[in-house]
Amino acid sequence: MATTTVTSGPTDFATKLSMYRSQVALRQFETRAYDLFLENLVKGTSHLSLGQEAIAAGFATAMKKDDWTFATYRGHAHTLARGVPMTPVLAELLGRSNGLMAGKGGSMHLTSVEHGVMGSYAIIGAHLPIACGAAWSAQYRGTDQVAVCFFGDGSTNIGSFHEALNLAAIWKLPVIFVCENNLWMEYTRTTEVTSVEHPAADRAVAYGLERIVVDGNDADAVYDVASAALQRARAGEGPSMIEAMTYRHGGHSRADPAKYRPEEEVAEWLAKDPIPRYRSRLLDEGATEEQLSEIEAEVAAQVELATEEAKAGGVPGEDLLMKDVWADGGSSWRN
Amino acid sequence: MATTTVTSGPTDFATKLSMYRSQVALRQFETRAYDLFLENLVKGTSHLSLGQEAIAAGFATAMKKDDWTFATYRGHAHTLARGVPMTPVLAELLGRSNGLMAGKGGSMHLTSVEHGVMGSYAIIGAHLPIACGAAWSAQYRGTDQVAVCFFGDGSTNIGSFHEALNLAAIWKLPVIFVCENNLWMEYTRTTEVTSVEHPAADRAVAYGLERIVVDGNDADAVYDVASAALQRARAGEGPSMIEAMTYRHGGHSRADPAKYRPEEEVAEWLAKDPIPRYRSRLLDEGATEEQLSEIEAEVAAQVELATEEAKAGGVPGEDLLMKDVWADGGSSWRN
Amino acid sequence: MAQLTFREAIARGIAQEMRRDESVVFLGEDVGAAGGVFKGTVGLLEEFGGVRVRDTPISEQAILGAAMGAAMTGLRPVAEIMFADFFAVCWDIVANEIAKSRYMTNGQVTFPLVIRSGNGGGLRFGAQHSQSVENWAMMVPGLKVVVPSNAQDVIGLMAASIRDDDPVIFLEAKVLYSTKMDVADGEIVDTLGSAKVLRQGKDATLVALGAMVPKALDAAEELAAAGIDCTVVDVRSLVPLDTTTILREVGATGRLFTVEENPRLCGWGGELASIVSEEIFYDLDGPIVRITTPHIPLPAADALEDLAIPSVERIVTTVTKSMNT
Amino acid sequence: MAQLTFREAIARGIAQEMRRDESVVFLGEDVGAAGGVFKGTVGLLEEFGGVRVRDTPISEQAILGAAMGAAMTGLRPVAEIMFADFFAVCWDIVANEIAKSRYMTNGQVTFPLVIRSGNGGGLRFGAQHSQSVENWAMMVPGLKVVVPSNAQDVIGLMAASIRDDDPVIFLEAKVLYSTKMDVADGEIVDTLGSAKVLRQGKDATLVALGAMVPKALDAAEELAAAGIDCTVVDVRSLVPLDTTTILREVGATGRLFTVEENPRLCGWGGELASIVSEEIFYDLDGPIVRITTPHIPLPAADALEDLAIPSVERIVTTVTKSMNT
Ligand SMILES: Cc1ncc(C[n+]2csc(CCOP(=O)(O)OP(=O)(O)O)c2C)c(N)n1
Ligand SMILES: Cc1ncc(C[n+]2csc(CCOP(=O)(O)OP(=O)(O)O)c2C)c(N)n1
Ligand SMILES: [Mg+2]
Ligand SMILES: [Mg+2]
Repeated sequence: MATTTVTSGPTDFATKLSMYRSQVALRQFETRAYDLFLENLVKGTSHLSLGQEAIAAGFATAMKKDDWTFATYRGHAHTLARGVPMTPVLAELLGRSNGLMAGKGGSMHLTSVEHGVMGSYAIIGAHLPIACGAAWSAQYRGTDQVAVCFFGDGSTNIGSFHEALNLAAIWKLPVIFVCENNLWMEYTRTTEVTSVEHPAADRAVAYGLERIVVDGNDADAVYDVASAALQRARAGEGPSMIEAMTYRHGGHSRADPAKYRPEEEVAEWLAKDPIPRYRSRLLDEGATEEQLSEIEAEVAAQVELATEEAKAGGVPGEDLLMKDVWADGGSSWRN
Repeated sequence: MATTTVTSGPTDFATKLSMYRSQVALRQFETRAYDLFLENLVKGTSHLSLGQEAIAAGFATAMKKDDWTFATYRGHAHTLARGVPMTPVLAELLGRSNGLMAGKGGSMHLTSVEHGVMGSYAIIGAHLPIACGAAWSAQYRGTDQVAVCFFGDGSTNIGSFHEALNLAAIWKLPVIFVCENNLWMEYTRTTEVTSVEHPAADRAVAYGLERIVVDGNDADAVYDVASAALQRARAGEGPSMIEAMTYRHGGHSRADPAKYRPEEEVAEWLAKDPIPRYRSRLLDEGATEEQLSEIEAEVAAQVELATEEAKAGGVPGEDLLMKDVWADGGSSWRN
Repeated sequence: MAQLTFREAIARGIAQEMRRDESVVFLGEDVGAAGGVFKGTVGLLEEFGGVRVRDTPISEQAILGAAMGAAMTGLRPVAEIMFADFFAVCWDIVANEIAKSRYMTNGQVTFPLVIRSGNGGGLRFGAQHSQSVENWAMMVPGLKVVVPSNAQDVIGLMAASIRDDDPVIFLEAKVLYSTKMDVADGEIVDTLGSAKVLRQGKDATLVALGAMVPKALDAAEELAAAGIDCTVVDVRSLVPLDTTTILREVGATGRLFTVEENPRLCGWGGELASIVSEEIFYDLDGPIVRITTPHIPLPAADALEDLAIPSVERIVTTVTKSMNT
Repeated sequence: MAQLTFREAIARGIAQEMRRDESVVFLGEDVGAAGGVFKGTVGLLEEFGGVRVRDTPISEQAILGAAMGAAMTGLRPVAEIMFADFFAVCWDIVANEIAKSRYMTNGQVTFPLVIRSGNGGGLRFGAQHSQSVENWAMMVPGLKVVVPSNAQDVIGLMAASIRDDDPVIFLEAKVLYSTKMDVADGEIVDTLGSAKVLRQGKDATLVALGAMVPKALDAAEELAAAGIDCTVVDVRSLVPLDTTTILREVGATGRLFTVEENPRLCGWGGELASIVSEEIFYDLDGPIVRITTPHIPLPAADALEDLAIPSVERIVTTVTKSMNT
C-alpha cells in the first residue's frame, strides 16, 4: 500500500507486547460496552471501533505523553489507548456520576485532558481546525507537543477539512491528520460520494503534502508511519496527512445491524482482523502463547472490574446539571 | 501557461468586435462609477473589476443566453457583460428606486434573472454550492443550461469551495468554476496564506478535474477555454475549474488606495491591460481605428445617458422597504 | 384511517407531494437506500428513484447550496439536515443566502424549498445532537419555521411547507418519531401560521411547541385535577405566527405560561411574552412565566437530561406555584 | 486624557492586554500589515510582531478553530471575524464547540478567548454585511456577549473580556468606529455584566445597546423637552446580564421601552420583556414596548436603511404615543 514499504514497528519487544495489550483492551472493552448496551445500560448512542484498534494503538504507542489526541464520536479506542482507565469511560457510557465527565458528555465526547485526550467531537470536521489551534499553541510556546487528529473517510468532504489542511500547511503546524478509512460513512459507501478514490491521501497534494496510505490493520505499520510524522512535526517540518485503511466490524452506531455491506466485503476484512494478525506475528517473533494469554486474561479482569465499578456509580443530580458552564464553575447568566 | 496552447478566440470578427465593445463598456462604466463615488453619490461599498474585464467579456460571449452567471460582490462586470443595461446597475449603486433591485441589494448583490445573472454573493464561497444547485436543476430538467461561477483567488481557502467542487464532480454537474486570480485578497497576498501556488488549478486534482490556467487578460484565450468547458458541461461530462490570471488596477473596494502592492507589480500588470492589448490585436487582425473609436464613443454615450437616468431616479420609500421578504410580496410574520 | 408513527408520517407527507409534483426532489445524507438515520424517508428511493432522491456526501453547505440553487431555477427541493445541530455548519446558506436573497433582489428570485431536520433532546445524545434550534431560525427574517407535534400534523404541514413558495425550516422533534396516532387516509394539506387550541380552560393558557405539546397536555390534566383549568395552545408554526389565536386565548384566561424545550435566552417564549405584554397588557391578571430548559448545553446522561428538559412535573409545579401567589 | 476614536480604542484595549500577558495572541484576515479592514488593529503588528499578530487565509472555521484549540492549551487568543454576518460560516465552532465543550467535559477545558467583530448597519453595506447578530450569540448557552457603546467602554470591556476565562463575543457597532471621546490615560479595566444608567428619569425607562445607546440618549433629550422624563440604561453586556440594574430602573419608572438594532423576532428585548413581565409584573404601569428594526433583511440604499433601523425620531414617536394612551 503506497509509501510504507518496510514495516518494522517498535524496536523493543516490550513495546510490541504493550501495543498488543492495548489492542486487546480496546477490543474487550468495546465488546463489553456492546453487551451492556444490549442490557439497556448504555444510554444514548455509541460508536464502536471494533476492527480499527490497530490505528489507535499504533499512534498512542508512538506518541509522547504530552502529545494531544483529538478524536471523533468514535472515540472510545483513542481515549483508552492514551491511558485513560476503563472505569470512568464505561461509567460515562452508563451516564453515571463517576463517569469521565460525570455523565455530562456521554460516549461521543470523551475527554481526559490529564491524558492528552483533548476531546471527542461529534460534528463532522470541527476538530480538524481545533487540532490546528493546539498545534499552533505548541509552536508558539515552543514545546515539542504534537496534535494528532483522527477522523473518518466520509469526513473528508466537509468544508473544515479543507480550511484546516490549508492552515496547517501554511503555518507549518505540528499536527497530524489521520483519516481512518473504513470505507463507509454511516450507511453510504464513501467512494460513491467522493471525487477521488483515497479521500484523504489523493487530496494531500492540494496542501503541498505527501501522499501517505497505510495498512490501518497492522499496528506496526501504523506505528512506523506515526513515528515518522511525529518526528517531522517535532522537527518543525509541518503537518502530515495519513490515510489508514481499515474496517469497522459492526454497524455505524450501536443500533445499526450494518446490513448494507456486502457479505464478501465483511468476510474479507474480518480475515484481516488486526488483533489475531498481530498475535500471530508476535508468536512468530518470539512471544509465547502463555505470555499473550496472560495479557488477554489481565485485560479481561480489568474489564470485569470496570464493569462493576461503573455499574456501582451514582446517578448525577441537579448540582452537576448546573455546574461548569462557566470557568467560575457555575451557569448563571445574570446577577 | 499550462493547458491553453493555441489561442484563437471567436471565429467571426463581429463577435470579436462585440467582445471588445463589452470590455470597453465594463471599463467605462466602472470608471464612471468610481467618479460618482468620489462625488459621494455611490452609497455603501463597491468593488471594481478594472483590469479584469477580459474574463467577464470572454465568458459572457461564449455563454448562451439562458446559461447562468453567479458572481461575487465584485460583480458589476459580470452583470453588464450578460447584457443588463447600464442604467439600472448604476441606479442600484446610487440607491435609487430605478435600481436593478430598487436599491434593496446594492452594489454587492446585483441580480438580473432575466439576463441569467443569478445573483452576486458577498459572503466568500457561498455561491459555489448554490451554482451547483442551478446546475443540478438543469441536469434534472434536461435543459442544456450551464452555471458559471466566478470567484477570487482568496476564496479558494474557504470550506464551501471544497464541498462544492466535490459535489459537482460526483454528480457530474454542468457547472464551471472560474477563479479570477488577481493575486490579492483584500490587502494580503494570496500565496502567503495558501498551500499551493495556483490556488484553484493546483487543487483540481483533488476533485478529479483537469488543471487549467489561462491568461485572464486575453479575452480570446478566455473565450476559448470557456467554450471548451461549456461544451464539456453540455455534453454531460461534468464540471470544469479554470484559473484565470489577472490583476485589479485599483484597490479592493472603493476606499482602498492599494498602497500595499509593490509598484513594479502594478506597472507590470498595467502593461498587460487587457483592453489596449485586445485593441491592438483587433487592429492587427483588420479592424480600423475608426471602427474601434466609434465603439468607444458609443459606449461613452451610453455611460452618459445611464449616469443621467440613474441620477434622476427616485428615492425608495416605505413601500419598497416592506416588500418582497416573502413570495406573496409582503413581509408579515404574523396574522 | 391508519395508525401511523410520526416518522412514517414524514415519508408519507413527502411522498404525497412528490407524486403530485415532478419538481419536488429530495436530498440528504443516507436518505436513499438507508431511508434516513431516523427512518423518516423509508420508501422514497424505491418509489421515486435515485434521480429524485439523492444521497449526498457529508457536506451540509453543498446540500443546502444545491437546494437553494435548484429552488431558484425551477425545482422544489426538500433537503434533510440529519440533526438540527448541524445547521451550524451550513448556517451561512440558510441565514445569509436563502433567507435574504428574495428581499435583496426585490423579489426576482423565489425559494420554494423545505429543510427538514431532527430537532431537540430526550434521546441522551448529548449537547451536539440534542439542541432545539427553533429560535435560530425564528430569529432570521426570511425563514418560515414549522414544528409539528403529531403525525397527522406532520403530513399536512409538510404538504403545506412543500407547496409554500418560501423557504421553510421544518423541525421534527426526534423524541416524537416513535409516537403513533390514527391518521386520516387520502391527501392531507394543512395551513402554515395556524396555531391549534387543544384544550380549553379558564384559568391560564399554556402555549407549547413540538415535543412540549404532549407534556403541556398531560400537565393540564394534572392541573385540572388540582383545580387549575388550563387552555393549551400548540403553536405549530413560529413563522408565520398565529398571534390572533394566541392573543385571544391568553387574553381569555389572563395568564400566559410558555413551555419551551429550547434554552431560555432569546427563546420564542420571550418573543411571545413581549407581544402579549405590549398588545394585551391590560388583559393580564398576573406575571408571564416561561418554563424552559435552563440556559445550559444539554447533558448526555439520562438522569441529567430529564432534569434539564421541562417535565410534566415541572410544568405542574411552576403553574401551581405561580397561580397561587 | 486623550481624544480617541472607537476604532483606536479597540487597538488600545488589545495592546494594553498584549503588553501585560504574553499568552495573548491575535489572528484574523488582513489584521496585520493592513491593520484590519476597519482599522481596529492598527499598530499591533508593529508592536508585537508577526508571531503574535497573524494574518490568516479566508477560512473562518480555521480561524476560530485555531483560537479554540489554542485557548484550551494555554493561550488567550483574540480572533477577528471581519463582519459579524460571517459568524454564519463558522457558527459550528462558536455555538457547538467553543460554547459547549467546557460543560460537556465537566470543566476539564476552559476557553479564555475573545472573538471580536464589526456588527450592525448604518454603512449601507446591504443585507449580508449589516446584521446585528447579538441575539445569535445570546441565544447560545456558554457564550458571553459584550457590546460597548463608546470608546472608553471599549477599552475597559475589551480588557475585561480578554482577562475573562470564558469565551466572549465582542461586538463592535461599525457605525460607531469613527465616533470620538475623551478617554482616561493609563490602564482601563471594566467589569462584564454591569449595565450603566446614563440618564435618570421618572416616567419611563429606555434600555438600549451598542449603536442604539446614543440614539436613545438623544431621544430622551427630545422627550424631556416634551415632558416625558426617561431613564436610559446601556446594557453593555447581554451575557452576563445585569438584571439587578435593569429591573431596578424599570421598576422605578413602571415602563420599559427597548431600543434594538436587531430584527424583531427573538431579540434581546423580548428576553428582557419576559424577565420584567415575570419578575416585576406588578410594578409595571403600562405595556412593554420594543423599538426594533422590522423583521426584514436590511436593505442597502441609504434611504431604505435609514427607514429600517430605529431612529431618534421613531423612538420619540413610539414612546410619546405609548405614554399618552
Ligand atoms: C456535520 C455533520 N454532518 C453529519 C453528521 C452525522 N454523521 C455522524 S458520523 C457520520 C458518518 C461519518 O463517516 P466517516 O467520516 O467515514 O467516519 P466513521 O463513522 O466511518 O468513523 C455522519 C454522516 C455529523 N455528525 N456532523
Ligand atoms: C466568509 C467571508 N470572509 C471574509 C469576507 C471579507 N472579504 C470580502 S472580499 C475578501 C477578499 C477576497 O479575495 P479574492 O477571493 O481573491 O477576491 P477578489 O476580491 O480579489 O476579487 C474578503 C476577505 C467575506 N466577504 N466573507
Ligand atoms: Mg468511515
Ligand atoms: Mg483576489
